[in-house]
Amino acid sequence: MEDSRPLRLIAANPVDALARTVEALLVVASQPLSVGELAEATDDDPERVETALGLLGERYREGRSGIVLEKVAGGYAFRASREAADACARLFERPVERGLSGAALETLAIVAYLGPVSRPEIARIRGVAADSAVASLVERGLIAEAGREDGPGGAVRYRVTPLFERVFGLESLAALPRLDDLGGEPEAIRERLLAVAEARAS
Amino acid sequence: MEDSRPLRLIAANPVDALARTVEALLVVASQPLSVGELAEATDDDPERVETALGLLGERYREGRSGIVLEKVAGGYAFRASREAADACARLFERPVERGLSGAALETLAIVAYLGPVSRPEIARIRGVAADSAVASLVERGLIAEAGREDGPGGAVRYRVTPLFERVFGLESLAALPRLDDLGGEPEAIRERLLAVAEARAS
Amino acid sequence: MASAVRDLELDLDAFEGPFDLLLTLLLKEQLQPAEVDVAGIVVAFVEHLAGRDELDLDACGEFLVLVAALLELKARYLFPDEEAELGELEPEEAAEELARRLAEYRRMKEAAAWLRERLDHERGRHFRLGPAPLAPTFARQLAPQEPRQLAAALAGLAVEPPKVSLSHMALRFPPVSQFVERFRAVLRRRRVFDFDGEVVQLSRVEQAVAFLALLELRKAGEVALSQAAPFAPIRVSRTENERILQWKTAARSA
Repeated sequence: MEDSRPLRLIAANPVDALARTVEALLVVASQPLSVGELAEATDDDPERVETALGLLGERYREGRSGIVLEKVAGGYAFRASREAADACARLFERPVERGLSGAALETLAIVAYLGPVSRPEIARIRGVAADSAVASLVERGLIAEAGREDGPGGAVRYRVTPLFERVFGLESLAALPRLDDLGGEPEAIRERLLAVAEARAS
Repeated sequence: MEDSRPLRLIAANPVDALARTVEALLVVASQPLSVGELAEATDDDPERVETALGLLGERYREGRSGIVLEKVAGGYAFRASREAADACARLFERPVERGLSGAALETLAIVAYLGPVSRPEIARIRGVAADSAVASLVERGLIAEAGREDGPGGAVRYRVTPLFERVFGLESLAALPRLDDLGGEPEAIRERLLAVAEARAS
Repeated sequence: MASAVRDLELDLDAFEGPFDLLLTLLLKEQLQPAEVDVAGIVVAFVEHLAGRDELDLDACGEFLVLVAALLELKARYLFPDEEAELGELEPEEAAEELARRLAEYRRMKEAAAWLRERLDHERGRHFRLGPAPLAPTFARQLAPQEPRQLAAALAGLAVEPPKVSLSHMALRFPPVSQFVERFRAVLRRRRVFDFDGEVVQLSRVEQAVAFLALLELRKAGEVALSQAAPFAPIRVSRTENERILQWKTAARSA
């Protein structure tokens, strides 16, 4: 495959070498790397690192490459292209999400939006004990302990992990939709009632 | 994915799409992949996979790319280029950590005072699964396996290591601070902790 | 006329069919109360009523009783252990707390549905879990630690959990019969009384139960109800004075 970067000047673009170092770091890293981490590891400017990431994003993108650079979980990481999804599925499972139950997803939503939260708090919101759902999410690495409520003797609290953001393809927790924006249920009910009132008034 | 049957001629180099799929597989694999595994995952011929690997070896090689395709004992894998060695060292050589997480400290205290002790027992005392805390302490070399509980299929038990004693500046385990409030002797402490854990769970 | 309620056709997310069948499935535990969209049922009933000329009080009464029971069933299902805790609150506070928790639960269900959709969408995104096969490895190093941290951690695990008070009262609605008796007594003294005036001092929960009592009496033919317009005060009288205004007339005059 031809290596055709968009803006190659005559003298080797000084960011090229940095881009090679950045791609090397990304291919061995076990989690997404932030611009800060990349700048520290490459001993270079954050601005130049961003420029290098721009070059890499151009090169490692869907449709052009099997390796795709993505911005996720507060950093940058490589993943497989969607084109290769079937082949990946034949070779690896995505064990993290396999067989996630409805109870586990509700628990995950509570931890993501309200975390850090304890098991009793989760149980209070869901109305049923959360022990097995919490245990399965911990085992999958989607949530992790985050201290105890009110210090020693309190219940263990949980928060979501960077793996959660990765699995769900979120740039950060801030990318979760606002709860108010979810579900148009109250709006739909209001509209139906208004329609009844109008029909009666006419 | 492209359905590329063995006898496809004329069209743009038909191995290109296969090469993209192979690079996608290599970037998500956590161990080297053999030609056989790659052929199975891509649902393609081993010969064509070898051709694709040849293309990739050309593209991902020292001096040209930060990502380098390497043939190792178990098959093929990506590594970081030698050019990026210093940056990799800075990324992976983590600074000396200042302390342990709450979960790790609780687990370590249980193993130090009550060891040898099994994971199920640690979990009962803490009231939450101990798997990840135990795994991270083993990885750090602070605790190690010490036989199994009695009976067939008994759980693995853990004790603290000499590294633990060095990190905590202890001549021996006998130098651990006494816990007279909790009964002093390991048996009394264990009983007390289990009783409290039961009260917490109820 | 009662069949107007039971035959009510519902088209909800979790259920499609007559109200009667929904209740049967719930009683047979083939449908979880948590899955039932009560607001959807209420709206369907309101739409059904609006399509008729006459206000069918029997149907309204039966519907209210059934929906109240359904709501209670759903609340109990969602918060099985909360009865005692809510019982420590004043009935109005308990009702508000329950409403708050139902709303929070609904939002979390919506969030879970969003996560599920997201997961389905992201299924084609594969990435490596764990270290790369040829990544360099470096041992983690820990600075010197204080042994008393260990003692403190273990002492923390020996702290008794806060005692949960067991002295709370269960959340109870006052019995309907209490209000049935009370209204009978009022009607023995007076031919007519104003429902709103009679219950104005009561809590919201008690007012609701009082209203159910009123419908019971109406169903038994012991009282007559009249109302000048929708939402106007309800006048309660001995049966001989019954006068039911039609919704249509009321709407025109409004």
